[in-house]
Amino acid sequence: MSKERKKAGKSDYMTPEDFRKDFPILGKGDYIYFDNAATSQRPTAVVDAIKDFYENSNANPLRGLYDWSVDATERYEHARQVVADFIGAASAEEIIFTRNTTESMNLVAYSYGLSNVNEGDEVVITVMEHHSNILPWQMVCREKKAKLIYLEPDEEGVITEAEYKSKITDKAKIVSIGHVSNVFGITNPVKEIAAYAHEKGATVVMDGAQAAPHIPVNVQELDADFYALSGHKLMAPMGIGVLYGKKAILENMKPFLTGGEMIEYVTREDATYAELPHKFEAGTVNAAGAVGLEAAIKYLQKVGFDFISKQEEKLTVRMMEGMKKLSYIKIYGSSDPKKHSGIVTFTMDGVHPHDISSVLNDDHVCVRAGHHCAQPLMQFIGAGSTARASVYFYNTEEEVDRFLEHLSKVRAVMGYED
Amino acid sequence: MSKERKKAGKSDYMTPEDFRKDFPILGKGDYIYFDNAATSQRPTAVVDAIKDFYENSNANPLRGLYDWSVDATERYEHARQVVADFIGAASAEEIIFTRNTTESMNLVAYSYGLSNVNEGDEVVITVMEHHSNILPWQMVCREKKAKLIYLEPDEEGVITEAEYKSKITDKAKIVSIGHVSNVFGITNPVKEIAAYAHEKGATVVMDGAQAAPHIPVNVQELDADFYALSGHKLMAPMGIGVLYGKKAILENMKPFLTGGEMIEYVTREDATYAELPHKFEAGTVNAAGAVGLEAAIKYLQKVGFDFISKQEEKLTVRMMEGMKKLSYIKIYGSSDPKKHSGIVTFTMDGVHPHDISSVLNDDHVCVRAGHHCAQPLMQFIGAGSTARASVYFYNTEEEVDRFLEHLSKVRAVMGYED
Amino acid sequence: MDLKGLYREIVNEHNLRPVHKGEMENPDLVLRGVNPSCGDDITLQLKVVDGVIDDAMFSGSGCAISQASVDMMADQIIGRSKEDAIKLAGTFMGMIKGEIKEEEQLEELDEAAALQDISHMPARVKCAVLGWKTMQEMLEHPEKAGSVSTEGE
Amino acid sequence: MDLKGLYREIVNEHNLRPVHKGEMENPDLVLRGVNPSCGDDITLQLKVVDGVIDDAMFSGSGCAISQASVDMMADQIIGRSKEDAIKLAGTFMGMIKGEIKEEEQLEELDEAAALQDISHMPARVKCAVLGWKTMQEMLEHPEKAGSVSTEGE
Ligand SMILES: Cc1ncc(COP(=O)(O)O)c(C=O)c1O
Ligand SMILES: Cc1ncc(COP(=O)(O)O)c(C=O)c1O
Repeated sequence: MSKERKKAGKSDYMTPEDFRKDFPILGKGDYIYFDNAATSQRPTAVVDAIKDFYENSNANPLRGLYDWSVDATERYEHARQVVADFIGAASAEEIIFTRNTTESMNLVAYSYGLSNVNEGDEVVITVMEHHSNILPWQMVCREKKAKLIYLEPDEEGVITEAEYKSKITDKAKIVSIGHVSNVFGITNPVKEIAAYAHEKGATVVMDGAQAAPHIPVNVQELDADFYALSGHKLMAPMGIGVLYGKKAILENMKPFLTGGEMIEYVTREDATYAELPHKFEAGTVNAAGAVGLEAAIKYLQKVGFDFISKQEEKLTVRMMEGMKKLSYIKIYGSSDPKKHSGIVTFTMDGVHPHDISSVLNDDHVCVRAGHHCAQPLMQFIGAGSTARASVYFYNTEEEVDRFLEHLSKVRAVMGYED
Repeated sequence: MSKERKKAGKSDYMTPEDFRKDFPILGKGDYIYFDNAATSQRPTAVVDAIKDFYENSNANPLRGLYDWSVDATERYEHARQVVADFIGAASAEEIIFTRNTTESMNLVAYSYGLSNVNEGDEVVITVMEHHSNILPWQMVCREKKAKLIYLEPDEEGVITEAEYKSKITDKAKIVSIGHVSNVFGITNPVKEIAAYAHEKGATVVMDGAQAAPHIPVNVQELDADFYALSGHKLMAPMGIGVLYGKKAILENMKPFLTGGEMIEYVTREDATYAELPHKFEAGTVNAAGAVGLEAAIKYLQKVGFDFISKQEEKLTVRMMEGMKKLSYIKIYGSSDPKKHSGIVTFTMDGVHPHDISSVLNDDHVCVRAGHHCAQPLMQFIGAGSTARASVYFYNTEEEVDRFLEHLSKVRAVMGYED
Repeated sequence: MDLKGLYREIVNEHNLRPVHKGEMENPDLVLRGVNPSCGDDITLQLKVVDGVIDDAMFSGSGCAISQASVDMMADQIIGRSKEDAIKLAGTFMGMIKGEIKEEEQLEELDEAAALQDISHMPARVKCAVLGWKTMQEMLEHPEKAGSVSTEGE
Repeated sequence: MDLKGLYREIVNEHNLRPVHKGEMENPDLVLRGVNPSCGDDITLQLKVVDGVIDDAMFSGSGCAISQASVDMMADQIIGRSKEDAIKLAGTFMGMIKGEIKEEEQLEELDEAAALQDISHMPARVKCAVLGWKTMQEMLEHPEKAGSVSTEGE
């Protein structure tokens, strides 16, 4: 390796083509997949890991004393350790496997929220949150007669210090913030908000669904009390998610779902619960899903966050520059493409987002249209619905160019003569 | 096909060998897998279905307007219809995808139980239930100051008519019964109990985790108000389960988990919910898991319940006859092998079940030992722990013979001179 | 399916230059119809004289398909009896669900039959049927169809 | 690992003919130790004179490995100082976890070192360490170790 090359860093010499071959679906037809914020694609390594689990160590983990079950248990718990290391948890006990971010949030809301929020207290979120980080808190506030407070971003999509310092008060019991917005793509100042919220005595929950696939996460550095993420957004199988919680907090929480695998003793009247993390994992676990998640994390680490962010940036800059040339397009969030985590949400004068998406689909371009599970944000920005193109490291500049080409023709298809 | 052959029925000419080749794990080494009641093995068709989903139509279902997402949605909803047909539901809307039976039961307990059980009411279960069908009701009864009533089986493992008629009274709001016991293997008279419970005005929940893999289920004939099952016990992937509920009941229930995909409108203060079944499926769904479940059901139907029960019966008769020759072994439940659904739970004088399982594992025989997530039943039968061998249609008589051979040597290994 | 052709040939005309869009004075029946997942949100207004639809108008916003479909529908139902209009809604929805395919039946729908291809686009079915469903609902359950001022909120 | 060999050579003897099983009269320390998942349930009783373990006995039931392990443990700790016994528990648990492998250190454990192979059987680790954990717990937290009659319930 030459000196320059070493200095430049590995990621300067990698290209999406190095990875696209690992994703069979990307090689099929001429589809441009720009809905990565909804779910990512899965590399062969992930599907192979699932297959390998079922073909070599399939048994019900955690209880069996025979080889296959011991093996299944070890693979399951190994995956837990890999997740713990991936997000910088102090120990694997702090990692609870769930189905997705939504379930993780509900676990916190039901098990921690309902027990710790009282009448007159406040729960603070932002107007940018995904429904998964809104509805559970509406439930808690309704049940407990507490107040749900919304932080609002400025025109660039930023939650300013003035904003959060004026709204997080001593009454706040829980502050729950998205780490990266799935509409603006902006990274919220969760570390700063956590520090301030902790000063005020609140517990801090972070929704990492959109962050974990794109930026390195260290829950201890962020000082998150809880952190949630979904496997399917970072190339893992569907059906596996994560809730991180600080040990001291998890230990004092009631279980949420109850049943097999999460108990010590059960009598006709009562039960005592297993230790962490099992206390929160009721029923037969999704071991194959966890093993798939481990494979996805390892793949992601092989690609490296360095390359991921460089490639996303390159594509986003190109995309936003191209879109700015189309005067009838409005882009939401920051004017700086580097602050978009590969997510570009936009509207087009006179064309409903659903029509944009349908017309683009005719050209095999996959973008999302709708409220992106963030209706309060749609109401805030005054758009009933928006279109969203979101890229990942395996997307290419050539795809962006083709997307722009097709996009520039949508208004003509819709009958406008620009 | 000869006349006799036709008359005899297809299943008389099938053998486990016709199917074992579809299960790669069964061909690896000389392991005898007799822990099928904990989880089944998966045929290649199931893993292939998952792979095919990820390689050809992977996208976030239910919201996207582009081809892949539409495709993913159709496959997901098609799986729902297959499940509906499999258990005889009136419509696919009555099928909710969950992670497993445990989550299904918790959904019923939290969403229906907490809203419909009141102080002084009774919830009736049996002492044979799996923890998943005990703990959620303990929670409901604790929260609502209701009483949890346990039906008890006779020495043959039977819940008699006298028993259930004396304990299900007008006070019963919910009667929740396992269709097939995971310890005794016995099929409970759920249809008769449901009829009686309905007369008394109770809502009837059935835990079908052990039934669905072994016997044809028709929820309408059984008149179940709710019916729960786990995919992983009938050859589907881990991480996918089912809750059936009668439409009229589901429509009147509050959602359980909240977040994306299950709403109509969300404002800062409140939300309205999507129609059935989506109201109960919060967050990104496990579409690949559902597609895997469909493949498993189709495989199961290809094998046929006829063959499944014939083969299970053949193996269970052979196993119990062999075990009866070992005077130090005690078998629990019915003395009739045909009533065991392939499940034989036993103890051995002077040898702890964990030692039985470990010693058998040395000979590559996989059986379970412990409380089988049914501690109240263990307390009832006066055994702290038992061993359990459970077969499925892909197991062979030769495996049973080898199992018996190894079993007969356990006491010698443990230092007894019989 | 060539969606672009559909837009160009049929949808755009009705979407960009709808004939029946606007507010009707003193409508007899008014009902709001909404597709939560898309944000399509229309208010349909009918004037009914002696059981015959004398005029139909709509206001609101939505995607091109929903707007064009309701405009085409208005064309088709004006002058029909209530019963006829309800029957026509059944035909339209049957067509969109892919259940009705016979030319003869579809002819009844006249220009609206052009949306037949939507049956291959499950994600857009809701858009295409919104107007028809709202019309059917208000004719079958006139008690739900109040005045603009209360329902149009 | 040849588990059968382990049973035959070491475990069975202590399981079937334990030397230290029974009820002690007037023990100084008593603590119950339980493995919920297996049902191993022992009550360990110690007599401590001048900081030295004078006698050790256990009652209760469980699998052969848990029973044999606690019996062997009693052999090893009688005559040792409390500090020494605690240290030995650390060595035993280190061995079972696969962290301590040096012959020299393991020699300290004498016969109990025979359980080293359990480190390859994660499902049985809990059984092997139950007695040792209970002993360590009661010596480090004597306040938890009441009399048989109250703790043995
Ligand atoms: C009768 C019965 N009910 C419920 C369950 C729980 O199933 P799961 O662990 O898949 O939730 C099981 C299996 O463990 C079972 O056998
Ligand atoms: C920011 C954010 N939070 C939460 C979610 C919910 O994730 P899931 O649907 O996997 O539960 C998503 C994705 O849809 C998201 O983008």
